[in-house]
Amino acid sequence: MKYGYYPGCSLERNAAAYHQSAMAVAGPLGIDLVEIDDWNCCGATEYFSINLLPAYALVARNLALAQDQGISDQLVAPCSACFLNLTKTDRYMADSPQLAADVNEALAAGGLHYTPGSVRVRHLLDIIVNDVGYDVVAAHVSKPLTGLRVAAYYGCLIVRPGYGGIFDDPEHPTVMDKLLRVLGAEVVDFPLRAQCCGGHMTQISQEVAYEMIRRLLKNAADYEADVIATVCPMCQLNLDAYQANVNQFFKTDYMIPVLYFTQLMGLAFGASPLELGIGKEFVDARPALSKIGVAVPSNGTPRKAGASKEALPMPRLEEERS
Amino acid sequence: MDNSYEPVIVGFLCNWCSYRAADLAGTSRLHYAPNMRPIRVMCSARVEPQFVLKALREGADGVLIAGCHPGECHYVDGNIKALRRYELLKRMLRQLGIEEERVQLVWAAASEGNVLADAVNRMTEQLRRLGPLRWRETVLGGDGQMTEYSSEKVSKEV
Amino acid sequence: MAAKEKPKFAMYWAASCGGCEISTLNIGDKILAVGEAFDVAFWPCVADFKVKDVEGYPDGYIDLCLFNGAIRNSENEEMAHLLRKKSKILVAFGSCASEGCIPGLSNLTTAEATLRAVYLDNPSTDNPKKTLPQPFTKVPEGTIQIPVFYERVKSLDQVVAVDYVMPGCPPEAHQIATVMDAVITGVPLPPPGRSIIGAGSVAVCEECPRQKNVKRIKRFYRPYEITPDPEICLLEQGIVCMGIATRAGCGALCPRVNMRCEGCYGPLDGVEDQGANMVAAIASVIEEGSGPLAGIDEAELQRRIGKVMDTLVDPAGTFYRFNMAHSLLMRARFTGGEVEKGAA
Amino acid sequence: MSEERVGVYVCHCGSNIAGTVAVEEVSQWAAGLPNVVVSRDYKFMCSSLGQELVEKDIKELGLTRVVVAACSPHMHERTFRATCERAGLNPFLFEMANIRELDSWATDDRVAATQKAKAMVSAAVRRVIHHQPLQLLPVTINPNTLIVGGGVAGITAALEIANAGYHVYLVEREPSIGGHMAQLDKTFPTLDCSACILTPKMVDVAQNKNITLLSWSEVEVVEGYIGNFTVTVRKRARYVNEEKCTGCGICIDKCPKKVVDEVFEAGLGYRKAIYRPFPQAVPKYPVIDTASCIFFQRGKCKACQMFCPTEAIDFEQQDQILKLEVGNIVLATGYDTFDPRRIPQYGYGRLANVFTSLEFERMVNAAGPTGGRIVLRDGVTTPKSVAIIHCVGSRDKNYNEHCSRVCCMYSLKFSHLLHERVPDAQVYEFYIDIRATAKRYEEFYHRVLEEGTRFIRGRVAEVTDAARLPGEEGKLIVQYEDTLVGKQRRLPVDMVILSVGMEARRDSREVAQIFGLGCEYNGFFIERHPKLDPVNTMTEGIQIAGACQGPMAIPEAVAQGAAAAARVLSLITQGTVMMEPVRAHIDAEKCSGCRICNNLCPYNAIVFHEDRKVSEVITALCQGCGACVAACPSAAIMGAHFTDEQVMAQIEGMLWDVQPQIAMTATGAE
Amino acid sequence: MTAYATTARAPTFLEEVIARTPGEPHLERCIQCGTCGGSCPSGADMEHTPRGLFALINAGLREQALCSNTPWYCVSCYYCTVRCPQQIHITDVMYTLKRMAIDEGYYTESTARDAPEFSKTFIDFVESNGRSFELGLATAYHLRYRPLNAVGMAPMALGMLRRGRMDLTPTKIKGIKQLQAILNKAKELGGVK
Repeated sequence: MKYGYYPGCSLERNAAAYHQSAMAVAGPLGIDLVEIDDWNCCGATEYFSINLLPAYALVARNLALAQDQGISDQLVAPCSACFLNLTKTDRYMADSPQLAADVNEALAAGGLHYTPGSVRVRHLLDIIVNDVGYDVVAAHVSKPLTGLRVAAYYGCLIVRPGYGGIFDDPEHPTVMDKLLRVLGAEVVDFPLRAQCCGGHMTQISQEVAYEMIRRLLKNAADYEADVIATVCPMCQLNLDAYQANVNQFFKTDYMIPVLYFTQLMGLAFGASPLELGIGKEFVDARPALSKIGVAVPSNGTPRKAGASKEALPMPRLEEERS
Repeated sequence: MDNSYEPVIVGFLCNWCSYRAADLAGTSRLHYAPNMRPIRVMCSARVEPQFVLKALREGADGVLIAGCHPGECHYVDGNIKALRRYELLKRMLRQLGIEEERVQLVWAAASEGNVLADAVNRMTEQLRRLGPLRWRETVLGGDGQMTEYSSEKVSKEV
Repeated sequence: MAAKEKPKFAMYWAASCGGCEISTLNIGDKILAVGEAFDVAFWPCVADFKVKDVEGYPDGYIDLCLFNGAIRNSENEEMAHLLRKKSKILVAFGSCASEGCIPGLSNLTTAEATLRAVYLDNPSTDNPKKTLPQPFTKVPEGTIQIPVFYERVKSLDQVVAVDYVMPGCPPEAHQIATVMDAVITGVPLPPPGRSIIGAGSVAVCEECPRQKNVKRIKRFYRPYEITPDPEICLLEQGIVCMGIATRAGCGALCPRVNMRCEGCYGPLDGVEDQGANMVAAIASVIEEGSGPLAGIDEAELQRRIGKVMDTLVDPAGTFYRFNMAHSLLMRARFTGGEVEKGAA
Repeated sequence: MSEERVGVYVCHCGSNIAGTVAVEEVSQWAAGLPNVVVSRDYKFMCSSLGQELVEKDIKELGLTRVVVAACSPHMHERTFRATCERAGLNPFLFEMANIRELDSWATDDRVAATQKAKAMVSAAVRRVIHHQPLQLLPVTINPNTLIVGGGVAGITAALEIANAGYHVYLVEREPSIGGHMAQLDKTFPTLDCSACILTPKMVDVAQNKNITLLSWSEVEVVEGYIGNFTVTVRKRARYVNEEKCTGCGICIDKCPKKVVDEVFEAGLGYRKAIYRPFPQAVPKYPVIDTASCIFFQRGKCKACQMFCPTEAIDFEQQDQILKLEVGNIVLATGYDTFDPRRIPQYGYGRLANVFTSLEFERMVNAAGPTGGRIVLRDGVTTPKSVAIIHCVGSRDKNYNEHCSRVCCMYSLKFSHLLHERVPDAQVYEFYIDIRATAKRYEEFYHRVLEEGTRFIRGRVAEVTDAARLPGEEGKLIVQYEDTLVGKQRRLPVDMVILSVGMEARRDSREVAQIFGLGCEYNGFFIERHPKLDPVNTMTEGIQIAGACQGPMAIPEAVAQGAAAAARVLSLITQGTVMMEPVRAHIDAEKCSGCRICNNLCPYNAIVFHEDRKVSEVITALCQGCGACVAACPSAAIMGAHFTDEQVMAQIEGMLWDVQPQIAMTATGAE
Repeated sequence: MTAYATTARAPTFLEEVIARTPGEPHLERCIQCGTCGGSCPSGADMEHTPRGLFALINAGLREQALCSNTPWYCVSCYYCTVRCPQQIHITDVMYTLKRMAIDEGYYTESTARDAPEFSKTFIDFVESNGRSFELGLATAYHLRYRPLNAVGMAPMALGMLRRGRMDLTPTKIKGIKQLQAILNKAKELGGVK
């Protein structure tokens, strides 16, 4: 399967590990990621705050490039923020002919034109679980992550607001949980799975940002997660690089490594930690990873109603029903 | 486009859904373009393509056919028959040089006064942009004209 | 004692192929009876008359005038007015005169495009100077005038009042014979005013021997695409047979030989537009869209139905093969540069 | 040129029309239209004076056609037809132009409105000239009635009709009648015990000679029309012989298989594989749920059969298909409660101590799974703090836009019951608006306020078990904005109750199709008129009652049940109804037997005569949609009151002002 | 609101905000339920909850609304947007308010006055390189606006460098001229500078 690939600024450097591991797993899974030539920044969450039309134009240039370079009608973005901006621009241009016209007038200044809908933007997680599928992934697992307690952390923009079409529940996503289970990991309940990592608040109000990060770390710790798995460079940065600051700020001592889901896939596929960029994280992942293969009995807080004799039945969830 | 031009739309409304939707739009005082002139039929399936052509020839700039949503037709599936005819008629009108916007089929349930009002507004806007049809004058008119054909005029196009 | 004056007969040929004339001669020896019964006052195709002769006649001099051919140019129209003036009974004879027929199909394009096709674009035409017929041409001797080519083809009744219409392309010889008999033997004709003579009052299906069942059409076929079952209604097999919307009188000639009815006898009483009625009729019996509808995806349904309709190539040309000039819209509309689109 | 003498009457409707349309101008202009002999405008045409005006003109001026330009024909067509009839003019020689709903009320552009009014009047005038005198078709009413749904609305309707001495078939999908009301504990605001007031009525149904109760049954097909419906009902196999069963209940005690009762106990309690939803069930006969019955699943057990004293258990029993002949139908199919699993952030299904309001009703019910004890999911712990969340799945465009109308009140009731049963518990009500809009509701609200419930204005954002702050561990944390303070807050509680709203039945659209009804966007059935005809439907002979028409509380449902019954009774006592003569007719002379029309009739009213090779419309079955009329390629089918001539003339009239009406074919005038 | 509900009077502040937001944000629908305020991850630290802010807008209290730190504390998590029972595009409205605050110079009053500076610094790099440049961003922004923090942030920056997670020099895209042409045209069209 051939896809256009939009790494986004983060994956060039600060999230290079994400890029490396993505490539490392893409190969075996038959995902051919072809980077679009000369792409530019998506504007993150900043550009829309300053100036509307240029913000759309900035993103639209990438869409236009993807469209013209004709690698594939699908464009994969591993970064949730990029994913949002690309899908949002495409969607809004489609919904508002006026906006489409303006953006295209701007693009014309650079000799480009983008027809809304001509490129379908997808998140890396989406294509791995939906285009490749759990079975194929399972087939590649040579070193199951047995015993590794992982908190699947989705963050916001991959599931909300769903401009690119909803591929998982915006409030309680589960696809990464399934994926990690396929890898053999023990996926812990993680109620805050889709809560915000603080985004750019680290730059604006550290108090606010640190509190958001703390909540997530606490929740992961409560469920005794060895590792937090992420799908977004921003989430990784905030939870990982700022973990020390948070500890300092709240007098806590969290030491939870934050890895990209692709890194965990790579490990399960038997790739070497090095080629997966493991070691670039601030909170050392090695102690946690040393557990792999060693089944540690869980004593994490159970979250189901005690099945005592008097106990009242629990309402069943969709998945249990089917 | 001459702004003084106001399109005239002949609307065929089915008795059970769309006509009641129009009634509801009125009772709830939804103001919409006064350009649609309503004709009540029992079901959108009663609307003959003949009626549409007749309206267009007699000077309508557009024709709106409104019925119940598929699955909600008072006569089970009359609206599906209307839809089938509309799809074929549309293709024939294309050949006769009539823009697609001039003949439209919409679904409006009895509770959807706003849907009907919006449809009329939308269509009125589209027809404003398209300009008048005025079939007799612009298409048939000038009976027995003595036009001369200048070979230059034609050869230029050749 | 003067011999009783024979009634006067005229037959004129405007924009048409001449088939009507041949069909008239096809009535066989009855033609002699016609000769017996009438004095021919004007019949360019069989005897040498000049327009001057006709202009010389007193008004209403001609008792029966069969006018075939459509009104394509100014000459056709002038003759129509002249013959109307000079005739007691004016019959729009054949499909061209009564509804425009094949010439009428040019109403799906512009006069200009028609001329261009004939004088410029036609591969067998050698016209380096790109000369086109001009109504008025100056020559040393003065100005030469030829008929003006009209923008659209009209039926006879669109330029003069018509007493009777005799449909068909051409009218079947036996039909002509019966009408002639009637006229000669003085059987009273129906009240004049575009009344139909020499044809049936029900659709072709009445005369068609094929087995007719409840209709559920999956898709349409052009005649060359399938070999139809010779026993079963062609329409049921997806062939766009116009028989259901066409006046009988021909004896269902085409369907009898596995060919779809093309509709030359025109629409039935009470039908204003043959094509529109075909649309209504056959679109209604498409299979697509039957079945449970609750919670159906409306756009998807419309798309599926549309796909079936796409298999019906050139609806206008098919439904209006003979009736275009006499249909409700009468011709296609051109807002510029759409000639190709229009000319199906 | 036609000889008809037309009278035109333009109504002011006070200022409703005259406010936007220049009515005098329209009527003066109409006077100049061909065939119009008189044209008047009047304040209220529908008033007796207005009608007398018309009658007088018909008699004195010899009008042969009448046009009234006023409101919607759905409003007053019948009125003016009657007017014409009184003056000796066939009622169908009348036409109405709707210049109110479709004109004066839909715009404020006086010029455009007046022009549109003229168009509609000229259209009506040209049309009415082509009208033909028609006679209404009398239809005799079968005195039997079908009632679908045995909730409180259906029960009420059934008893009203049966007590009037007519026969009723009451079809109920579940094993017992009673509906949602039977599940409730107390009813607001009076706090009577729901079961105590309902069961007597249920017993009346069981004992009433005029009622045939078909429980555990569903309607599959409805054919025919008002007065003469044929209804196909599937009576599902109970596997219990109703002749022999005494309802002693031994089989239930002996049944070894216990399953969660998703229906009556709302998933909070258990029942056996052979069961009776609740002790006072009507009918008293149990049913075997084959999906969980050990015998049906594994082929052995038969405990029930072994212990049944009357050998009533019959594993061989088959579904029965019944054909019922009825004249009227009342639909009282009720509602479904919103499934809060659709709002994951409220945690229902994931967080043990989040309950739905229906679960709570069962919990507080003395006959319920906990015998009325208010406890957490563990079945023992009594909650010390309870949050009740309003508008769950209601007033929310993502789920149901409508307000479910009952949640506010039952939530208040819950507060009261909590205070009563767990005096030291702190109760919080999270609301957007408190809607206490009926008799004694507001008073009840005040009472609950005084009982110490804390009301917090703010729609809850999420319920989580992820502790963030000290004191939150092991609790459910409700996160919300206190909108009156303007601050985001977190509140740890032991129990959360979701006040779920009312929705249309999941299968309401399918049901609507079976009975030929319309559905609102949200699936509730559409009434004929929201104000003036709330229980009647667009389909003659079919009434709707209760929450299948929209969210409502018990009193309204009961009132509607009775109203529907009154409707039915008036039809039965009339014996016959007159039906619109809008029907299709095939002119055998013109029919070529092409058979295009044969499969177009949804009521199979068109038959083909092989011998004569012509098709024919069975008038009694025809409903007048006109699908066949439009389809007939040789114009052999005539649609009474909607003929081609009439519609074509109407089209010309509508376009009177658009362009000169050049003659398209030359006339005699040379 | 149909195209026919025309009005002569000057637009209210609410109408302005709606007009300056792409698509149909439906802010006029707000029923003040507070779902947004309850859902917002940074809601506890906002001067006004989103709902509160909308009340100010509806009341036409322009200055108070545009001086509020609320939009700047929005982390674009879209919880409010997906949960809003009236389907109001809240996140988009926040972006609009940020732009209005900048255009009308109100943000300098805001307690979050640094935020726009951060955004600006960020896009300065994007506009001159086509890609973002974390080191540059961090240093430029922190040194310029929060020198004290810069010190606190130093160890992290070093850590980033040590782990090869930060470049010392910005990457420039080839088509930077093209990009700038596009952005300039867009600014010209957008009217906002």
